[in-house]
Amino acid sequence: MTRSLLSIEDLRIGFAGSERLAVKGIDLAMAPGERLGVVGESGSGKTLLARAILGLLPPGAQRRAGRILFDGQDLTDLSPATLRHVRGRRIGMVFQEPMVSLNPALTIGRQLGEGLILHEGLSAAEVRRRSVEMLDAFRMVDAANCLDKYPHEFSGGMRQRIMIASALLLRPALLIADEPTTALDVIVQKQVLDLTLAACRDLGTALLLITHDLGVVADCCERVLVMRHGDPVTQGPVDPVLLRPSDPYTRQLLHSLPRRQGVETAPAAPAPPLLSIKDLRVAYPARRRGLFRRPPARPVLHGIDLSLARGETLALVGESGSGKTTLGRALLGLAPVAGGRVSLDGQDIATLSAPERRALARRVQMVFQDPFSSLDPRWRIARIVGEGLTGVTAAERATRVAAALSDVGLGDGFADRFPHELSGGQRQRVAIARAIIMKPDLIVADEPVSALDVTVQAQILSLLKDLQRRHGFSYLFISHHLGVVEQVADRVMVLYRGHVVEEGARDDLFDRPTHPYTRRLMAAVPEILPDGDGFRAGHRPLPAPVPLPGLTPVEQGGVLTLLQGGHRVRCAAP
Amino acid sequence: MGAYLLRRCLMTLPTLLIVAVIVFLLMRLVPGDPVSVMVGDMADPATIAAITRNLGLDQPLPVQFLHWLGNILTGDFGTSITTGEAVLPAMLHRLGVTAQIVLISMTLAMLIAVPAGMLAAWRQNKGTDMVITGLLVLFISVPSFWVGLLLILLFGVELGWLPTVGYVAITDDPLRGLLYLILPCASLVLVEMGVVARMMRSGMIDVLRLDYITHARAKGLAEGPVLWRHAFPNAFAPTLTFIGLLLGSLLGGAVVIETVFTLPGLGRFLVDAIEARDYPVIQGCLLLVAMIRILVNLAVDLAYPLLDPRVQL
Amino acid sequence: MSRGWTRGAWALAALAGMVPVAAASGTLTVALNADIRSTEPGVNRDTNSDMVLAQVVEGLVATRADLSVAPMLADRVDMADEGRTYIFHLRDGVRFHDGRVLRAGDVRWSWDHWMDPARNWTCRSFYDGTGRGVKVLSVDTPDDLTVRFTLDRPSAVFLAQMASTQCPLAILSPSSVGADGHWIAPIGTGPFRLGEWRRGQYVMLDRFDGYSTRSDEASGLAGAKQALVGQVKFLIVPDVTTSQTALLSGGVDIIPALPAAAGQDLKRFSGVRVHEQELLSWTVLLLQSDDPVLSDVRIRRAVAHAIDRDGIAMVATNRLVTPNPSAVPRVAPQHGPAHDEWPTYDPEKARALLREAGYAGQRIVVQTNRRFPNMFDNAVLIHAYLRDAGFNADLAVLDWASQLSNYQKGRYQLSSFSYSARFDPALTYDALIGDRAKRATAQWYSAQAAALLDRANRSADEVERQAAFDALHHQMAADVPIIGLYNGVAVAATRANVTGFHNWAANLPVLWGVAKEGE
Amino acid sequence: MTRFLSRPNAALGLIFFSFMLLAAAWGLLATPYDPLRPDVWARLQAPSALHWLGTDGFGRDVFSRLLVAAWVSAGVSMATVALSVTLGTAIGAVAGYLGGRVDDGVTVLMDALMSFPAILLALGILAAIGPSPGGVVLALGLAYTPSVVRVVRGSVLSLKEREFIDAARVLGHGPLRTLLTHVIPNCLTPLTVLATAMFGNALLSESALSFLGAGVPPPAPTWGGMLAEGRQHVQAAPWLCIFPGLAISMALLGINLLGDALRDLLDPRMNKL
Repeated sequence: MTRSLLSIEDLRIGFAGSERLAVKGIDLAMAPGERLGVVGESGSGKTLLARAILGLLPPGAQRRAGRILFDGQDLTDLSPATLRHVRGRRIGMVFQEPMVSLNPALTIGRQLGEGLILHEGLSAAEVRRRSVEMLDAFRMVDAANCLDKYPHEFSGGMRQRIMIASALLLRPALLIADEPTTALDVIVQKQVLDLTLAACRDLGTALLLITHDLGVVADCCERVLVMRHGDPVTQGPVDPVLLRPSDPYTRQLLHSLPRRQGVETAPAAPAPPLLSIKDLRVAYPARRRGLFRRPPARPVLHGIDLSLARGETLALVGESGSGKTTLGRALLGLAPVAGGRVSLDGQDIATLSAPERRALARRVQMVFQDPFSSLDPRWRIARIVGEGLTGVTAAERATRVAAALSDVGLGDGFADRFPHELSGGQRQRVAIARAIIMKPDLIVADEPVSALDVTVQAQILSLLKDLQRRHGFSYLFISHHLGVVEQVADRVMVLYRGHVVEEGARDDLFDRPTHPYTRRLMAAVPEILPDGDGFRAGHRPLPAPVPLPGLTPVEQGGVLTLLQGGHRVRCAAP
Repeated sequence: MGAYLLRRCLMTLPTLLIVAVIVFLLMRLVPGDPVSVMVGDMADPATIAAITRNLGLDQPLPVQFLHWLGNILTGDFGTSITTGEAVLPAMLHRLGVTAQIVLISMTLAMLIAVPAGMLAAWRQNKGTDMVITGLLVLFISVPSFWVGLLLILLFGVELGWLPTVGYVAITDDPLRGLLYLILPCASLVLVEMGVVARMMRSGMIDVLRLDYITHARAKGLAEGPVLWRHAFPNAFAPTLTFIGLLLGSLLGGAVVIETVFTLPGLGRFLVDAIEARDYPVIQGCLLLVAMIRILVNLAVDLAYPLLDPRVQL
Repeated sequence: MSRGWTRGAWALAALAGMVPVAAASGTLTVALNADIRSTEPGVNRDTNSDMVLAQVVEGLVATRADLSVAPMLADRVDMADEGRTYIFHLRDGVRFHDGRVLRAGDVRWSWDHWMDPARNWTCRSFYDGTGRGVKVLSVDTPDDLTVRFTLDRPSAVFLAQMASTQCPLAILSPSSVGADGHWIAPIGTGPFRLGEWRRGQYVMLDRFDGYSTRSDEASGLAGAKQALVGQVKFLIVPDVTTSQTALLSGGVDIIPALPAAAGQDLKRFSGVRVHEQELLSWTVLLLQSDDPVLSDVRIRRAVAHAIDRDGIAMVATNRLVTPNPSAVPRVAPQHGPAHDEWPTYDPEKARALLREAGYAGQRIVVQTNRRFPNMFDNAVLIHAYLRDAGFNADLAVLDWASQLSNYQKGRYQLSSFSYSARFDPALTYDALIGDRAKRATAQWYSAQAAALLDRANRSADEVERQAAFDALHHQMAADVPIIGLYNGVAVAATRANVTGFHNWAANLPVLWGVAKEGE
Repeated sequence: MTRFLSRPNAALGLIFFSFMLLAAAWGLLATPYDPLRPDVWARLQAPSALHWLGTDGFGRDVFSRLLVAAWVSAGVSMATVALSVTLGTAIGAVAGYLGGRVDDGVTVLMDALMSFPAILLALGILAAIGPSPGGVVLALGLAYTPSVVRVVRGSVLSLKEREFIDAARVLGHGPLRTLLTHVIPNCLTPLTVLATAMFGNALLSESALSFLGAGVPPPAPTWGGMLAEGRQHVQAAPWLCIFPGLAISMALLGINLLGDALRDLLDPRMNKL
């Protein structure tokens, strides 16, 4: 390390009115142009660390000790006015939520140009030229026009490009990016990261990347700092610190990453399927705009066929807007079905009477994505878990609740607590207990682990698998996370804009992705895979594309064509 | 844009119709009838019946309603039963008085309240904020009519500096007209200021937490531009909606202040009309007030995109 | 504390000159507490409208200050056919404000105008036989200066009715209405003509230079009338405090009607004169004798004993008047010692009577309103007195319209009320006495009383009428069909330089003969 | 609770508010004088040892009347809040939960009601049903219902997005049961904040109505009514205008401070500091 651009010495941050520290003595150094990743689970203090550098701690947070040297200058010593000269001009910053980090009331041009005018005093024309140039570098279509638009006119990925462009416009020596791509879909995430890395490289800008995603760090960064509960766990080059970890916590993190475990494919089930769906269509009624006119409903699912055997786990994969969640909800009567047939155990649900349908419905349970939202905050755990039980005595109810809780690994102590007293993982266990107490045949698990930290995620996934082995129910497992799907699924369906583009047994699909969309999806994810006694980072190697005629974008229709062994892919009609 | 405008205007129609029905029915439920007030204790039943017939008050309710509604659609709010004045011009005249007070006090209140609210939010939980919020909660806790009475006691009775009651049209005598407005406006300003500043403060606090403010600071912007350029438009938008609501209600709801200072405003007109069972005036006033409020809301809705481009026309 | 406070304030208010500035000389500014209701006499009216229009229009006859009737536009009135025919001989040379000379045809036109049902004239029923009054069979004009009214029966009150201050039979020029019959403005014969009326702000009257005055002494609305100022401006000042301030600073010359307390306040200032005038109006507590509880005369007497009328009169009028239990106004010549007879204030006795009548705490509601502060104050006190005497009394504060409507339909137990001025005691008794089944506003159904009233109505002999009135009150003190509290008091205030102002029992200050000095 | 009271505004608010409650309790139990009993020979007396706050135009003891008025005002305001919260919650929850035409209808009706300033609507209703304590409660209750409906409907709409509502449906529960067991209990937090604010508003409106002569009718004393009466004697007895106003302001200050503290406590967004 020649000369350090940024060096942090013994930084400690706490909150007003509390002795406890949220950041407990971080030391860190970055060379010019270097890319450093800071990883950690929630509560690790990584965001506070990032904000402290520019003196932008949230209200209540205080720097208790430590120095932050930038270019040899102690930032903590600077007057507000001098510090403002560093902000933006020398150090740029990008935040996680593209929806709220651009000011909705100002045009893109104004927000981009603001820094240039302030720090470099350029003329309006010059500002405009530089802005267009930078947007071009970020591959924004029709950059000149973008300047006169407002943030809400852009998608999340576009906004994040604009955000990063605006931060890099002043050619800062350091860019701090706090989870810049977490809210984005994987394909978009890859585009944004690639563009950012390229721009940083061009400008010689150092990158401090804050993220929870080990794959991203391994993919983008040269060095890494792992944090846990405010402590620096380990620090150093990505290889070996991340790829051949000696530190137990880092090892735990890496081992928790979801990945295929063993070669285990569900037996081809000759028995009649538990669930069978034919040509399911869902359309959401449009919001009424006039007095009398109601525009046509917005179709979300365009005729899905699906069948699921007992004890099988079928995963639905797709980006946001693919319709995967809607499919799950439609099964449970939570989304308006516009057409098609759903039958459970051979019984067509549409032909049943309301009570029969309700009784049948109890055999299908759901585990929701957000464990904070899926438990009524005013109910105690025992009541939540036992909510679905009807016609049982109080004693029986208590017994069954206790059994369900112990099934999901929660002891007696939890029954009388409220949801807010539980951690995220514990809540998700409660949600699972609520589902299994009904002795269901099928559990729809909608992104059950995506709100959880990676270590907790691993525990919940193995719990789900374990429960399935013991109780024998089927899962319809919905996730955007390919790694998770690869770990749990027997079969996988890939959805794109309401169509199934590819489906097949897990190994078939992951090893031989055929549809261009599936391939793009897989190629976008940076992964860390075991490699001997260490790990290896990078993108999944794809087999050569199958020369299948008529593979088309889904908008142009097409039908699912069988390749082999239940592996189907959408192609043009023969 | 034009189509939206039209649609948005059309959407107010059912509301207006229901308002009209409410107004009409409410007044027909009222005990006592206008004719007895007109004739006093001197008349006999025959006269009363004749006058009732002449005023059309003996017709079935739906007929009276349709008749009334039809007239209103042509701009005819009828004539006051007690004074024989045409209701619409009389109401507009009174509305002018109320509007002066409400608009002047609201303008003053906003000029003080918006910066005060922003300052308090900016210095949240610091000394400045404590002082400002303390004052604001005091302002909203003191009823305007009591403030009015105290002002009368102080400036009218004790000091004798200002006229305490009555009204001179500004158009008749600008200087004296203004003098008569000082105390009523002053009593309204306090409360309005309290309400608006609290609204502004909480809106501002919400906005100041958002990433784009941190982002603006991270760009090196000084606090002035951060507050005024970035935070203000976003924080002011909900406050504007609220001020619209407040204006709409004050135009009819300043009745208490009008009573304290005996101003010939719209609210007082309505209260007097209720006393005299002057149906056309009561109906006209209630309808006018509701219409104003609906129109102000409409105007605010239409102005909203100027502050918040996310809201599309 | 308050005295010093207020006095200083008044002085300062006057000094500071923030209050309205004096109007130009030759204009008399009169503060009205509310706008007039219309310019149609006797149609849509109140006290303010009556006062303004009394300066503008005249009738064939007019009421003197002693409440007797005198000829006005008529030079003299002859009676014939045992009081069934009235012949009015008009004065020659009387001009309307539009310059036309008054002729018998105008009287006939005015009569037809008022009797047209479409005009909603309040007093039509006094003349067309639908009410309790006479029926005018015909009105004809033998010549230009003679008008003859023929009635179906004699009436002692026909002329008094015609001279009523509330709905006078006003003689107007036909130009008062438009071609299609819509009302324009009263084109009368009075000493002032109606000028600009800006609603809610002021009514202007201009001196009528073509006025031909009578020569007999001015009294009430009768006699000589001389306008001494060029203009009268009735300024609408709804608030008492404002008008007081304006009077002190000279912005207003006359406040014709003030609350009693405000009058007391003003007495302290040297530049102001306060005029107090006892009136004909009669403030009462109505009793519903048909009510199951109040139908027992002992209960009604208990009510009478429970109420301290002195206390009520003091609060309501600042002790300006003594209570008057009788329907005969204290200012009327017929009011004598006989009319002071009444159950005394004695809560013990009231309790005893209640026990005797077996009163078991039935609820009794006193109705009142806020429109008229004196009725409200009376009711608050009556309610407290009744509770004190062991009544289970409640107070119901209604709006005036509802209370009035209840009065007209007889829907009340006790009602704090006030009868407006009636110029002959017989007219007041007439309002009280009658069969409730036929007329819900009647208070007192007693054959004996009805007979006495009939005597007073028909007789023209003052001694005989006096005897009837005395007997009526004696009977009333025994029956207690109504509880008389006091006659109203009008308090007016003028600046000291205003001369010739006075009020009279009809509460209708006149502005002829009034001048401003030294300006 | 301790945490709640450690806030300065909560503690101060509680002190002011308990003044009102104390006065109300005192007014309910016993007063130095009969608040209704006039003594016309001792009217308009300045504050003295005999009459702490003086006497009014009928010679009634102002202090006794203030105490009883506290009880009247507190009672009316509480009943008003209870009425509008009950009514508004029922309507808002059903409309928000069912959606569709019911919701459209309710929304238009509430919009219409809300286009009247609350005090004018209350005046209109009171004109129709006549003044009585119950009438004031009904009029103000109806006038405030739309704002409760709005808040509850908003909460229900956002609760409907919450997954525990879906979870209840998945468990096979009908809409009514879900509404009663999940939706309404979860509206309680915003409702508590709203109810506190409304209590203050109701108190203020009740005073204003009484001041206009349309509120709780005499002889029951009310603060607004006492102010209106005092206004007639502003020259002779200015103290009649001061004490009732002071009482209203102190009560309102207490409620507003408590309300602010409660909102800070219950609204997690505001509480995050």
